[in-house]
Amino acid sequence: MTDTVLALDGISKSYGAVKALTGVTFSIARGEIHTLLGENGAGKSTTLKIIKGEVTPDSGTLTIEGSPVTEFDPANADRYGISMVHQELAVFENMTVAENVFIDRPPCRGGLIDSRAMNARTAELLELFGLEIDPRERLLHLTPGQRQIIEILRAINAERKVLILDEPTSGLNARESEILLALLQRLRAQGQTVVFVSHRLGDVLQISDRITVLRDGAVVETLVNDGLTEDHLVARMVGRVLSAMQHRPAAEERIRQPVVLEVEGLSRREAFEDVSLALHRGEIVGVYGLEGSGTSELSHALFGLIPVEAGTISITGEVVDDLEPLSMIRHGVSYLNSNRKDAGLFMSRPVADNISAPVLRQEARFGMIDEKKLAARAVAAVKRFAIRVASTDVPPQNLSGGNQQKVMLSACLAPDPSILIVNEPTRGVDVGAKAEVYRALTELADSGKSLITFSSELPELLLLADRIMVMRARRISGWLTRPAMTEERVMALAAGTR
Amino acid sequence: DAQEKRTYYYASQLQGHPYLLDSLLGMDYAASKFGVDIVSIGPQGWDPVGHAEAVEQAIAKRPSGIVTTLWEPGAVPAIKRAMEQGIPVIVIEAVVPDNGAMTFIGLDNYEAGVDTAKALIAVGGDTGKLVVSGNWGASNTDAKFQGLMDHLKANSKWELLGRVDDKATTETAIDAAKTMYNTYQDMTGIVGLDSSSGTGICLAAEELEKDITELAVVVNDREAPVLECIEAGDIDATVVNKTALQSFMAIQMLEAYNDQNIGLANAPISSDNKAAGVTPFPQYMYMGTEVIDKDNIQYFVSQNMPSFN
Amino acid sequence: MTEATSMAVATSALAERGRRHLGPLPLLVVTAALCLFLGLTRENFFSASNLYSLVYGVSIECLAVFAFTYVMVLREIDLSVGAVYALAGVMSGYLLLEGVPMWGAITIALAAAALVGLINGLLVVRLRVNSLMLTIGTMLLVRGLVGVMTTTLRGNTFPRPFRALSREQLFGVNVSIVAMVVLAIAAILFQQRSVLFRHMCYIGENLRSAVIYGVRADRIKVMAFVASSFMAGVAGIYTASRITHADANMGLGMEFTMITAAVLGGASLYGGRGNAAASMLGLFLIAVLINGMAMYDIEPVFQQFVIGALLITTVAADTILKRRG
Amino acid sequence: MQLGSMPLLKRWRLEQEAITFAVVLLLVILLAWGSPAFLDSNNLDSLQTSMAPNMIIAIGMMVLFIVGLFDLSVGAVMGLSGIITALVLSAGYGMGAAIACGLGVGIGIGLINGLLVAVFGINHLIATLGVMYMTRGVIEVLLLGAPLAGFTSFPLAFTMLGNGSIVGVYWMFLFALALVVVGEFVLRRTVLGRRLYFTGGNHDAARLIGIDTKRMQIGALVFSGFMAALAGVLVTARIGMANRYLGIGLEMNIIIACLVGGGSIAGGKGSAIGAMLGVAFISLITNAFNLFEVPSEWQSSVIGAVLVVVVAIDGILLLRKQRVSWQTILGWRSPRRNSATLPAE
Ligand SMILES: Nc1ncnc2c1ncn2[C@@H]1O[C@H](COP(=O)(O)OP(=O)(O)OP(=O)(O)O)[C@@H](O)[C@H]1O
Ligand SMILES: Nc1ncnc2c1ncn2[C@@H]1O[C@H](COP(=O)(O)OP(=O)(O)OP(=O)(O)O)[C@@H](O)[C@H]1O
Ligand SMILES: [Mg+2]
Ligand SMILES: [Mg+2]
Repeated sequence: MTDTVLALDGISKSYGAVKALTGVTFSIARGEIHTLLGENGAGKSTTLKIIKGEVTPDSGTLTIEGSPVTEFDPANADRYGISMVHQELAVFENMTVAENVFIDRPPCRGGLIDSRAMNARTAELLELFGLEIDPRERLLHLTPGQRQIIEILRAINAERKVLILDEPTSGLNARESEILLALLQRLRAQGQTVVFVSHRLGDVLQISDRITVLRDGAVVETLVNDGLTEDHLVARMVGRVLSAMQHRPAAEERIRQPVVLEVEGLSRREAFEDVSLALHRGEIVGVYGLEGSGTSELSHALFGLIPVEAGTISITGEVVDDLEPLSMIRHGVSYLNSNRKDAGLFMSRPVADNISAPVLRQEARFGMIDEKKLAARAVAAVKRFAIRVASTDVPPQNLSGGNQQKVMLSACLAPDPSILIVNEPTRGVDVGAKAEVYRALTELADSGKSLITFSSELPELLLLADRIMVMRARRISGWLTRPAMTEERVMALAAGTR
Repeated sequence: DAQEKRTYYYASQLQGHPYLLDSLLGMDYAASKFGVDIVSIGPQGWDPVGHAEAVEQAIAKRPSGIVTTLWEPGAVPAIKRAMEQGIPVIVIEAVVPDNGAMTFIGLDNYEAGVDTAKALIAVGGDTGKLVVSGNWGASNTDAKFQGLMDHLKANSKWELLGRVDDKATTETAIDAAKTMYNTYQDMTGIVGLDSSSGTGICLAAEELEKDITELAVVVNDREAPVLECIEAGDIDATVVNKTALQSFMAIQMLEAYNDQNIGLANAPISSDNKAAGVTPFPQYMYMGTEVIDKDNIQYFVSQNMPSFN
Repeated sequence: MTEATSMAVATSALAERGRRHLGPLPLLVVTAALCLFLGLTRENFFSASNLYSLVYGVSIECLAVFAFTYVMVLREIDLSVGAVYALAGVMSGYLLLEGVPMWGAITIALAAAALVGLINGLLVVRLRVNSLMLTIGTMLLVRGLVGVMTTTLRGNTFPRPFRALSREQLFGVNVSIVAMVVLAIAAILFQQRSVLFRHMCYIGENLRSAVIYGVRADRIKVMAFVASSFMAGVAGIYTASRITHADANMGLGMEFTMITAAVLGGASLYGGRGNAAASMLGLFLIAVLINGMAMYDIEPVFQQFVIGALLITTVAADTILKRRG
Repeated sequence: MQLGSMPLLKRWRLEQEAITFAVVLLLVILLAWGSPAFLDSNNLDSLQTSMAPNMIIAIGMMVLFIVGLFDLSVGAVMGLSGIITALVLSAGYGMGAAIACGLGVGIGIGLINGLLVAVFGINHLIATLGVMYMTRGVIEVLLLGAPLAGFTSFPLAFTMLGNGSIVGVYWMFLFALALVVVGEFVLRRTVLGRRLYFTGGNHDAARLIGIDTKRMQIGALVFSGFMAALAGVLVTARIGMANRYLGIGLEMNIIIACLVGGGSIAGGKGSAIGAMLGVAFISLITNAFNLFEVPSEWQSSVIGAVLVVVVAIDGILLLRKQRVSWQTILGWRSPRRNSATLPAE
């Protein structure tokens, strides 16, 4: 494949003090799936944004179809035939699914939008992912996972020369990502050029033709994908070999530990029914369910974010009478939201303020804030999770997606909770940091904290959880305990096969 | 139907404006005297659209007559419409040309300005340095100012130092007056042209603990604080419109027009006024002004005013 | 990330703060420049009496803008301030003329004002209604009540003892000025250090996040609305005592003055930002401008043109400076 | 492929408008039943002529709401354009020239607003408020020393613009209705309309997908300026003379109308039909005051109360749709608007 679609040559970009990219050089061949790989903040998104024309590089040249790009603005996408799925959701809540899919060039008859055709086409696209959504439904009624898919469909539907996907699978569950990967391979077969970013090395190895590894804003090298292993990739990404994570020692004795959180017959119409579970001291319970199984509602309900219609939650024996976030926090519960764009961060406030948000009251004396303490706290967190940030006064909106996630996790851990409700803890986090996060979570458990982890990444759950609760059709479809915990059995329970 | 009670509509905006309360008083008086019903409709505050709607929709009630005001011409089409349908309309208080109404009964603002000038000369002599407070851009203030200055130029050596804008709101008026005192240290006379000016001028002096009894202070209208300040001697005189009279006369004229026993409609201007398209009303009826000062103040304070309903 | 970089983190933090805390500086510069200009060109501008009149005139509205600003920080807005201001003022006068003893009348009036705020707040948090639309409603509603009272009062003057209130002095200056200074200082401290203000910013920036981190969003919002109405009420009563009679036009269009001042002071319609002290400065700037134009005897009808122009230029300057920083 | 059934109102995105429509209908029934004068031709004409200009302005304002802006200068623009038209006419120029000048004023001021907001990034409230003051200033300066109302000799053709009617329906009103229809059509069926919604719905996202959001904002502000000017010309034609007080305080009524009509200052929401219904609501309330002879001092209370109730009902309905229990809505326990799956407000 020597037919080059676009080439970057010595592209550099810095934001104030931060050098996002330094002399990035690589090229993308027609009809290949080319993956950008790198740690959080390595410069993947920035590179993609430059290709699409959203970001203007400080130096270097970008050549598309042999002609160098002179001015950079979002309209380039149209001009040069590029479509992109952004790492952060870019959807329109008040518009229908169809309208979100057909943002540019809706089907027209006589200069007028032909909504019938539009809805029909959208329905077809939705079927690709087996989504039973009415194209005329407004997006605000959809779940984050569903929104992510809509955005992917938008990009695919544009049928542009180059298709860019920045961590498209981060919001998807296993089944959905499988579908997406298959779809991409099918598109490649039709000659579509794809630029792909993901932290899921398995996926990367499965579909990529070539892989360009970035580290600290520079290209390490571009690899051709045959006989590569995850270790190869990790070694190049991180510059060192990571020791593989180990399961925590077997969990029998933990079951004998006292129960800290007990849920009985929790129900909410159209969300989940009759959910009961007992969380032991020092235990990690994983919860898994496909889109629509009610898991996200359950996580919200457990933290008192949405009212329930039946059932009780009791913590260390006493029933929590008012299910509100505040009272849950008072009971030592802390919550990590699944979608950082929606809630969990203050995008334009300093990282320091974000990390200290939950502990402001504790850290204060007579209601007065002690900035130094907070700064110290922030710096510690930045070190702990290797957050790539110029200073603790940079707002998250200037951080890479993965680093935003790390900031959010730090905030969630700040109050030193005894019970954690964790949603998608490593969404968009790179392998290195992932290990960090896993270590942090297991350490918490070892030190006697208890965790309920909601994740759509099965391997993650299998690694972390002592027990896994599987949901299907808004009900508990079964419990699995190590060693009986395997990918197959979880999926079986989740999808209801057998 | 001459027997049954006639109903008149007072359709206007600024129904709640204290300045027009006397006008309403005059109407109550007329109602009691002539045994007619008078219905007030229209917005409480400034609302030209609402004003026009009030007049137009009063027509739909088929009244024996309509009284309205014209601070701005928005209601002119409505007036013409009513007249076309044989409903007599009288404009009071403020007017615009070519309004199509039977007549205007009210104040000639220019003349009121002239009267104000006369009052100023009466209390302050024919020479001095003058500052004027008003609601600039409002037609009545501008007209009064014209009359004031024309007369002063012609008959005195008063010179104008400057003008301050009080927006016809008391809070603003006080601060505007304070600015005036602080800026024009050497003035010897003050004139206030809208209903809030006097209050502002007097209260500002009070706040600055400035003794203005020496200055010649002549204002317009009869807000309660102004009357107090005249009693206290801070304000020398105020020139007031006979608002109660204008509304009373509006009703009286309408009655005279509608009541065959009085027969104003058929005053022998022509053999048949209607057919000839003759308006049996004087074109304008000006109330002229009265001057309130220490000597007659007690007859104007609202506590001593009668009420009729 | 290495030790070195984490050191860098700590140090460059300070620099970053400095850049963000440009704050009300542009406004301060503009105001100072205007004052200087007037002082140099008009001999009476810097006269004690004129400056005092300016400050005193502003001080009353400052009471109201104080809490109003914090409502904006919460990403809400309270357009009913002007009406509540009038309500409290006219109502206290009304009750006095009904024979209610003075402090009783004032208490009732303030309670009424606070009640409006409570209603605003509760409806906003309980029914999640848009505060702009809601407070337009309450504004009209309250205006109506004011109208009813002014109509029955027929513009009569209030009893002397009530009118004496606004003449009360403390440390040789009017009480409202003392109150303004106290509030300004309080505001600065409050914004600098207090947990509550930080929480307000969180709410304004992202309500959902705030709640996840245990901020009592609803309670704080209700409090803010009550405070806004209450302070407006205080200012209203003070003004009523000052203007000595029931004036239907009281506080008309005040809500726009408030928003303008707050935005001049760096508040955002989209919440998360705001500085009550700077809002007060904004009010002062407008007052100085009007004062100056009177001193220059500028054609009165042309003055609002100038105000509009200044409004835009000040905010423009601010916007552009911020973009640089 | 076959789409499942979906409630009409939801499919057409007119849920909120439907509430307003219900209220308007209620008012009409109340009036027709309560006052014989309601169906009197004078009253119907009055309703038409007072609604028409406000509808025209409201359409412009609603488009601004859709892109996430609003314009406080509409009243002033209306006034100035009317005066300019009158001045040009009385200066002896033709009707076409006069109207062109009047509309030009609106476009010009709209453009200024647009540049201030989109290019200089000045907060739209401040920008349009400032422009309102400035425009009012210009009006006063233009008419300095001029009589309250002059220029009363307009050509008949011009005055007919505001007074002409066929079978009891004013041209002005028909024109406004036509604009509503066209507006609704453009908003729903054209790419331009879509882009307006995108711009207001999620500004950053719209920029990312290559919509020129600056152009959209400027365009919308110019449009609202133009519509305000159009209304100004028509009203001047109707009154038959220049009016320096034209449109004072109108912006508030228009904004109320748009909010009642389902617009949202948050952007991305609203419809021309909603604008029409909102205006109808305001006019009918006023009509009720006049026909039922409600004492003026109570009027604004009534409007306020109605507004509050409508807002409250709207909020409650939304909460119920999200299955928030009654005791949560009314009781002391606060609803959790932060819930991530509940549709964002
Ligand atoms: N708008 C911005 N302002 C300042 N710095 C920025 C901005 N956007 C990105 N950066 C910095 O540029 C660097 C590269 O960011 P980028 O988003 O490309 O990383 P990434 O490879 O996409 O990471 P992730 O895997 O977490 O998405 C990061 O250090 C980030 O902090
Ligand atoms: N905003 C909403 N309004 C009404 N019903 C909703 C809403 N969001 C979700 N639901 C219903 O709740 C059920 C479960 O929601 P959801 O799809 O989020 O579960 P989930 O499996 O946790 O999704 P994900 O895998 O994306 O986290 C869905 O079937 C959906 O019908
Ligand atoms: Mg990225
Ligand atoms: Mg979900």
